[in-house]
Amino acid sequence: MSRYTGVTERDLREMLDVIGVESVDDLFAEIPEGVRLGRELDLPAGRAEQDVYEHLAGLAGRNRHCDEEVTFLGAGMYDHYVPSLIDTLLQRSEFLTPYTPYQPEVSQGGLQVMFEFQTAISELTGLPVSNASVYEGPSAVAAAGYLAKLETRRSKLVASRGLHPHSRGALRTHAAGYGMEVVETPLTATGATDTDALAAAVDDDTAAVFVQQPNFLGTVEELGELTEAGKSTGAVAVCAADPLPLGILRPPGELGVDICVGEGQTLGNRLDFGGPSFGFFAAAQRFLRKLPGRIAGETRDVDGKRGFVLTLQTREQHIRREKATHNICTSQALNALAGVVYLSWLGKRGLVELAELMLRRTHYAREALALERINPGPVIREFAVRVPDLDALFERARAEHINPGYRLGRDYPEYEDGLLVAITERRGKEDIDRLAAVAASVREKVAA
Amino acid sequence: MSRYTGVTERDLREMLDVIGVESVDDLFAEIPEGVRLGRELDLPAGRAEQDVYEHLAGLAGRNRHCDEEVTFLGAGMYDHYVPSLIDTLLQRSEFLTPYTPYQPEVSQGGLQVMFEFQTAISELTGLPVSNASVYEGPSAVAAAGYLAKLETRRSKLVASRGLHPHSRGALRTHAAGYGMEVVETPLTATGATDTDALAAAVDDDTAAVFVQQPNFLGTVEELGELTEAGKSTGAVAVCAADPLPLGILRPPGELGVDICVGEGQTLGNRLDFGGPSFGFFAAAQRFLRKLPGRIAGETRDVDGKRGFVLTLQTREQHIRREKATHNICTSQALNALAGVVYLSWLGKRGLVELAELMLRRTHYAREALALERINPGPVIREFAVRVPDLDALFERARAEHINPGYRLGRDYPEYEDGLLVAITERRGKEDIDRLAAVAASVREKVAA
Amino acid sequence: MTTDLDPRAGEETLTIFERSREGRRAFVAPDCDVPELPVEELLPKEGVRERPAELPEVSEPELVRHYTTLSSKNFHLDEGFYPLGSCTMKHNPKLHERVAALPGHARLHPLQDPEYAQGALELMWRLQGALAEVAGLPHVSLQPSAGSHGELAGLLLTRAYHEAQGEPRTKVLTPDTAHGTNPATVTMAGYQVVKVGTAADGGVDLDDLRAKADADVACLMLTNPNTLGLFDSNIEEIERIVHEAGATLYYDGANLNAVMGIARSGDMGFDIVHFNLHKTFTQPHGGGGPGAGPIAVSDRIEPFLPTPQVVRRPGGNGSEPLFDLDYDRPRSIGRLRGFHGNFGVFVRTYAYIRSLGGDGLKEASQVAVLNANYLKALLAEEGIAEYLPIAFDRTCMHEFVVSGRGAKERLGVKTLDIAKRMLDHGVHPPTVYFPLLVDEALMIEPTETETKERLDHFACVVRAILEEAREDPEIARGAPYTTPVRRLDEAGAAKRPIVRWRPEDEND
Amino acid sequence: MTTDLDPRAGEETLTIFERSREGRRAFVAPDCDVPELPVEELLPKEGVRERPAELPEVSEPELVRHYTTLSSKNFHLDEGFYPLGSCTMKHNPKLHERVAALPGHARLHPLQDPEYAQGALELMWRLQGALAEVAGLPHVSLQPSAGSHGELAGLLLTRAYHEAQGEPRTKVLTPDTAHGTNPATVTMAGYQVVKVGTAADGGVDLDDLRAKADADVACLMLTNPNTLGLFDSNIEEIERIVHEAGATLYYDGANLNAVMGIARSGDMGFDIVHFNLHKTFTQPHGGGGPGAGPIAVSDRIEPFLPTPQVVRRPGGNGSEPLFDLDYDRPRSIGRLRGFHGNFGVFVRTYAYIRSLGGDGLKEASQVAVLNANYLKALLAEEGIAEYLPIAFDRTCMHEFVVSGRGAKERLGVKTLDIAKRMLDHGVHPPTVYFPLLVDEALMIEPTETETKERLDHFACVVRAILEEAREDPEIARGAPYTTPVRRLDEAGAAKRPIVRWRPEDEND
Ligand SMILES: Cc1ncc(COP(=O)(O)O)c(C=O)c1O
Ligand SMILES: Cc1ncc(COP(=O)(O)O)c(C=O)c1O
Repeated sequence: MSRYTGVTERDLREMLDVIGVESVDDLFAEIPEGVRLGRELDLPAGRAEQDVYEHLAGLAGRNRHCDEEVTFLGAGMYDHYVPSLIDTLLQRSEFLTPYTPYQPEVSQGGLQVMFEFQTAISELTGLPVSNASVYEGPSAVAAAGYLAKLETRRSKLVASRGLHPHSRGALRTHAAGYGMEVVETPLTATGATDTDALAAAVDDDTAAVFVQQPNFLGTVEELGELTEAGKSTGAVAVCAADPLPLGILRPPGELGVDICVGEGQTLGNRLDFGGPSFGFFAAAQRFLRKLPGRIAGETRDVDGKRGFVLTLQTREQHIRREKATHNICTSQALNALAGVVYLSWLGKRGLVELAELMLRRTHYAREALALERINPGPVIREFAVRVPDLDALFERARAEHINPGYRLGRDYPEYEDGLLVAITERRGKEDIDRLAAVAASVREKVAA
Repeated sequence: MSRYTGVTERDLREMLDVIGVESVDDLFAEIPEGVRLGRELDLPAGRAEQDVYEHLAGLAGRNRHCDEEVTFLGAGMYDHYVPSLIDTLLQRSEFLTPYTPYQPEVSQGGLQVMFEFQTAISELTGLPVSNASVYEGPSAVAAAGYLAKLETRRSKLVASRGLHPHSRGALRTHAAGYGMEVVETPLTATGATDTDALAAAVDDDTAAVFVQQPNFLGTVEELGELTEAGKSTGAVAVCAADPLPLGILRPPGELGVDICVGEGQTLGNRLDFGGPSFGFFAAAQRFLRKLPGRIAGETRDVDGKRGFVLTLQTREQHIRREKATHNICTSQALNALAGVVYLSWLGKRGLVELAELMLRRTHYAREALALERINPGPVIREFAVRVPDLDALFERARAEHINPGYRLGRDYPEYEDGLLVAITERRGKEDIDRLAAVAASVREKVAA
Repeated sequence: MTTDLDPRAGEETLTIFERSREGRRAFVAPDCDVPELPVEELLPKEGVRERPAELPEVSEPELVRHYTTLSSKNFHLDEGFYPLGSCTMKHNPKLHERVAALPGHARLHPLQDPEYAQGALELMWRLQGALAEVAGLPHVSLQPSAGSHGELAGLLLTRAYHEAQGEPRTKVLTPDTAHGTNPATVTMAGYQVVKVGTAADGGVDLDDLRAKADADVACLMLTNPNTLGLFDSNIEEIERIVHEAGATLYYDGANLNAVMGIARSGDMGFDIVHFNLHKTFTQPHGGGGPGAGPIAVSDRIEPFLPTPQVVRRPGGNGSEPLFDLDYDRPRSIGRLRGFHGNFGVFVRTYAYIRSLGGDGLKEASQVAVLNANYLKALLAEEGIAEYLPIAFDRTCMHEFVVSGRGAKERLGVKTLDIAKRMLDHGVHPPTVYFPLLVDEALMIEPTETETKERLDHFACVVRAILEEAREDPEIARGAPYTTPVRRLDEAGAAKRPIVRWRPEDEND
Repeated sequence: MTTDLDPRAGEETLTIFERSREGRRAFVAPDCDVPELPVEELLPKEGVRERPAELPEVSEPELVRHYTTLSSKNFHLDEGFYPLGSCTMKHNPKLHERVAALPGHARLHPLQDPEYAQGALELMWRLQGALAEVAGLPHVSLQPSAGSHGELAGLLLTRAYHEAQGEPRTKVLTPDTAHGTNPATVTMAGYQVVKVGTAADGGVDLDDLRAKADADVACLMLTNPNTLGLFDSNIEEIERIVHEAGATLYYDGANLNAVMGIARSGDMGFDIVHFNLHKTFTQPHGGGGPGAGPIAVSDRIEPFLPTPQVVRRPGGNGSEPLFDLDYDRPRSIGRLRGFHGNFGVFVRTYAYIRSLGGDGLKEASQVAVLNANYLKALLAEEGIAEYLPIAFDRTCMHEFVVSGRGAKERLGVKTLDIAKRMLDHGVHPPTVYFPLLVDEALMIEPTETETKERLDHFACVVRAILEEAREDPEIARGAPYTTPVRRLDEAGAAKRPIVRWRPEDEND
């Protein structure tokens, strides 16, 4: 099955001759007997490309994807339209196959993309500096916690239950590593972060405070008040933000937030059953030399020509090793490219138009469903409602190839009968009305 | 809806100013009132990319394609596996978007591809010269007729009924233009071209004789004998060949054929409901300066560097105008690229392996179907059988998502109950056995 | 192993055949799951190859690298300005590639039963309607494979029409500025070419037309705007003259990008028009195809249209109408090609029309004409106009022609040299030496998808080349310098044509 | 408007923000089909933006040209030799992109109910099995996002394991040749790094290891073959020492490409291994990701694996087994990230494993090692070896390290200069200045998908550079000359960092 190697019999003879060994096996002489596998790997035999394609297509065919149902499922990843030019660009070998740009003279394409990505994220978040990407949303939250630890030397992290459950989970897992405790603060009766409870949890040993905008239920948080409360003892204010609503929401940077991270899937990336996408990481100027991961900087070459390089590498693991600001090496460059191309495709006015369309449809959907509201206040992109008979709703919706949303009970015992409904530019009035009709039929069934 | 144009209000003012007119309408002043449309075009309004995608995906979803049924339908286009690297290469802007290579210094990629394509087609057909492509198979047959007219100044064309019905149709239509008569000669009782009838039809006014290998029924013709018979009075011997079987069949060039043309869809191209694909056109050395369309030639640049150019352009319409050897300008360059990449992907041994696999499976299928044979002799790729109750066969096959093949009665009244069954490397034993089972059930039904 | 500066120098240009090494492979055959009978048992002895075709033996990595590296030697539309006159090098929207690749399109067999191909047939039927509306001619055939093939169809229809009237006629009129495919088509359709002169204002010479439009003329082939980029405002008079002579009027639709939604060939009295979907409707040019040349015709020509035609049959019991292929066309000229046309091209064209809508198509033409007139004005400025004078000083449509006569006479620099020097500035030259009417012609068509900055930059490039030529004409004469190869010996290639690689070549 | 020879010189490098022109657009919003209530009615006043984000305003053609032109400035794997040590730049098969793009994969929501995602869950489950077999460790978690993330997971598992034994332990041993991510991970996991020395033969200094492997050591992180490209034949002794100290043994799988099907980390006694799917298993590197770093662990570590885990539950009434996500893992270290890992990467890896099968994976390692030893032998020839002596003169595995000490001392040309000069010869330099142990290191990993001709050509390039440097060292010191930009001021970029474009920058 050597379609990917090119050693002919003649090559083999000549190469062994030059090396000065009899056979390829001789090259493995230094591997002690005891650790040699000494048998074939127990794996299915290699197959022709067409057979592998059939097998993979068969597996793919057993998944119900977003073009086969009308989905209101969100909870962190969303069914947005990805413009065709993104795949056209990402499939170019010039973007798809290079390594991290260690030789800048032959990587100006990748480095300028990083620089433009950093600019776009800074504009969205209202914070002056951004790195070139981290893995995804939840681990970006964990990375912010680590930065706060290095910055404040304190040991407590305060996180609102408004944060995505996966963000809170990743934060706890990483914090166990870097020796910090995570304290969660509750939501109010109307599904917003409880400012007072947050203020109460913050003390002199609090390194960072975490809120999410909009929060997991879709509530538009009072970010200004929350940040003020959180920073009362000098903690780092971290906001996990959904990038598209930032088209019309006040940028976290303008509300006292120190670090704004978030999930980048909605910016021109695939759902891909949860990854790969990218995380973004923007911060106040003073954190520039503490940022995790790659950063591209503008400079000039010997002829005075404009160019870009990886900069401030002394923060990174390949230079500072055990004193690095983070252990990340390979990150999400190709997915970040999709992000900046998508933001340029939307453009200055397009982002506003898309965010406003989502805002209005979210509002329309909540009205149309006419179910009891868990977060009656302002919402964007998502909202939570109580459903008298969730199983019935799912069953009837499924019958009409509708996926009604996320069962909140999986992560929030307090919302056992809660349904999280997500809205994108792909969910038109017609789709929403069909969901509303199903909801109505369930309501009547329960009422009858 | 100006996502594809970029004239801002400021640009418009500045440009009108430089031109010296008040408005864009002024630029159309010379169009007489009587021919101005003066109303909106009656077309559906422009839509956002995502809406156009939905509409096109909706239309595509109403077609049953080759991944949704096991198809034995052939008759000129076949369900072969296209390796992934072909789309990867064809979607590169560097191949997809340039025009015909009029400026060779910046078109060496396209010109070298044409040169390599010409080499591969010459190797397949056993003829020394080939052009860079024509539209598709049937119009390539018509182009061969035109070349024979220019070459011999005679007025009759003799074509076996073994030729694809579309080739005979296109030949008749074009011949009506260039003033030639087409005489068809019959098949024998065993579905092969009747050599004697062919010899009889050929006379001193015959410009060209046309046969197909394998013929429309899949019969492997006695090409040597037919060519000899056809050339008895100096006519040009034209063979329309299926390229993949040429992997193991004797090349037409070695059997006295002067011109070998054919359909290129099976060489790495899509089915695409009939097009675009490409036609190939190879010929004996003496016809080099009479070939239709583009030809790439090897040469050197001023520094002695190897390069390629469009050559012998004096044959072509943009130079010789009314004395051109053919009126073709835009041809099938991108599809021909897929053809040469596919042939290089198969490679010297792969083409033989693929052709042998098709030969053996064709034989196996004919045996398994156990139906009365219209062409009992040697067959490759396709074979014709009589089916007692064709409608029943189609009905039962359809129920199992099998498309049993082509109803010969559509083009051959003499085979009213005939079924043409096509075999490719995608039709494995399992598929063939399922078709055989359906055929058996129909046989029993008729027998009962 | 040379050690000079050019990284590519070390690696002589190799064809894929010269990269072949016995034993390498990219293809792995699927297992043979049927009895492996010897070939001799299944084929007649003398019908079998003695030696395999000498195709290359390469691994997938080397195959991909070979063609990827080759592609990077091509100038292309997603890189820079490509103002090839009469080719309409407008942006190829990327949505079109995605919808064309949908399996429902790309994997659909042409002979699939119509009831399982309703999506494809409806798309073709709707495209026919849209093209009819744009052309102003009611009946459309999508079958012709490109513009030239559409021209041939047009003249075969003209022949069938005249023969049905009992007058076979022998001549076809074409303006001397016509594209080479027009006269080539006339000959191929068995007619005799008669050239019609061009008047001082660049339009058809009406007197010459009246003189030549006799009873033996079957058809006048015209494109309006013409290949000088000028709209022939005498079109109504031309139509009258031709129709009075009993001839048909054929419209070469290559220049349609100037007048979409503004003027329609049907309203100009044309009987037959071909479209170039790879020009006006964004099918990518692919290095020389594929394209498509559908035709729209008037009522009197309809009966002769090629077979099959896509039709909509009224649904039986009120069900959805059935789209179908109609083969029952007794007076049709018959088939032009295999199956029913370049469907993949129709998908892209239809996506373009549904993306822009009527007002979007009209806006495209308006901006194409605006951009052409703006660039013409920039090139009319001092420092350029003296060397590249405009051929006809009138408002142009989507393209305009300048003459390199000034540069040749004053600077000793031919249009060819100017074009080659442009290659060093990262722009593709305009069409050169066409139409033949204009000495040292440069035909410039910017299209609507270029920005003002690109047009300004092109004018700067032209100005810089002329300035440089004033100081040292040798530079342009030796250009290009920065391209993968420099000027090539085209004469030698024609004298001793090498049109394929040969194994024995390897050692010469 | 400069008129010098470089076609690109005329066009200063512009960011997409500087190409923006007010009013241009590529995005057309779908119609608003719900009541257009004013934003103020739906959002709190102070929560709304005052001014829109300054994103660029460009049309689709300009957007595509901007990024296509940028891409052509990148050296890439489908262009030439890319021997970056420890990065395994092997060919990325194109089949993998096709299957990854299937809607059943690319368009599948991560929270889709398991019964509607059986294809994806089965693929993950089968991949877990295959990786377990390759690693020789039974339990696999696919969740880590890259190698470093896998390392962190490994040390968090180690922490959980030791805490469960009641001994928290504080130190982690890493060889001084370890990749920078190892020590960085140790710190991030709250441990203290203790470096272990390297013996003369390039393997772990056993005495130093014995001295440092005390009861406070939680884990030894090792990669075998190591970053010098040498297989540490004392691995069984190392395993004994570490396990006797009660520590876990962590295997950095970045160098797995040398030993697939030949030697397995599980059989070497490792407890935890991470894979770099973007190295060994062909996930394209994408300019710095995405990748994936799944881990395989021994029985004693399994309980602590991240949540959720992909499991196969026995089907109910004999029906198909249900593949599912298991969240009920009481002793798990919890989540490392969102959802369940980089599924798109798993699709490509799984396609690779099913394409090659066991014997194909083994052949890949054998050829990778053959190619490395062959290239090492070529560089050991006279005219090269004096300047670039091999660091450890032993049979190497998939990579080897040479030292630029000879060139520095004899020619006054540093490894950096040699690397930059390689750029002018159309090859990508090896990894430079790593591992730190070797002075002026050049770490060369050819991989199995390169041909003998490419290795010969690379040796010629090295020889030519050294020959040239003997005559004129200045040439290498000033290299590169033919790249889009020449050497860049990295110091300046760090001193006055400019990490984003600013509107006002336009006029400075
Ligand atoms: C004016 C004109 N007419 C006809 C044609 C022929 O069209 P095609 O190349 O599609 O055959 C062209 C093509 O360049 C043209 O420019
Ligand atoms: C030896 C070694 N270990 C670990 C890593 C880190 O892997 P990743 O880049 O996937 O985080 C690398 C990456 O280059 C490496 O070479």
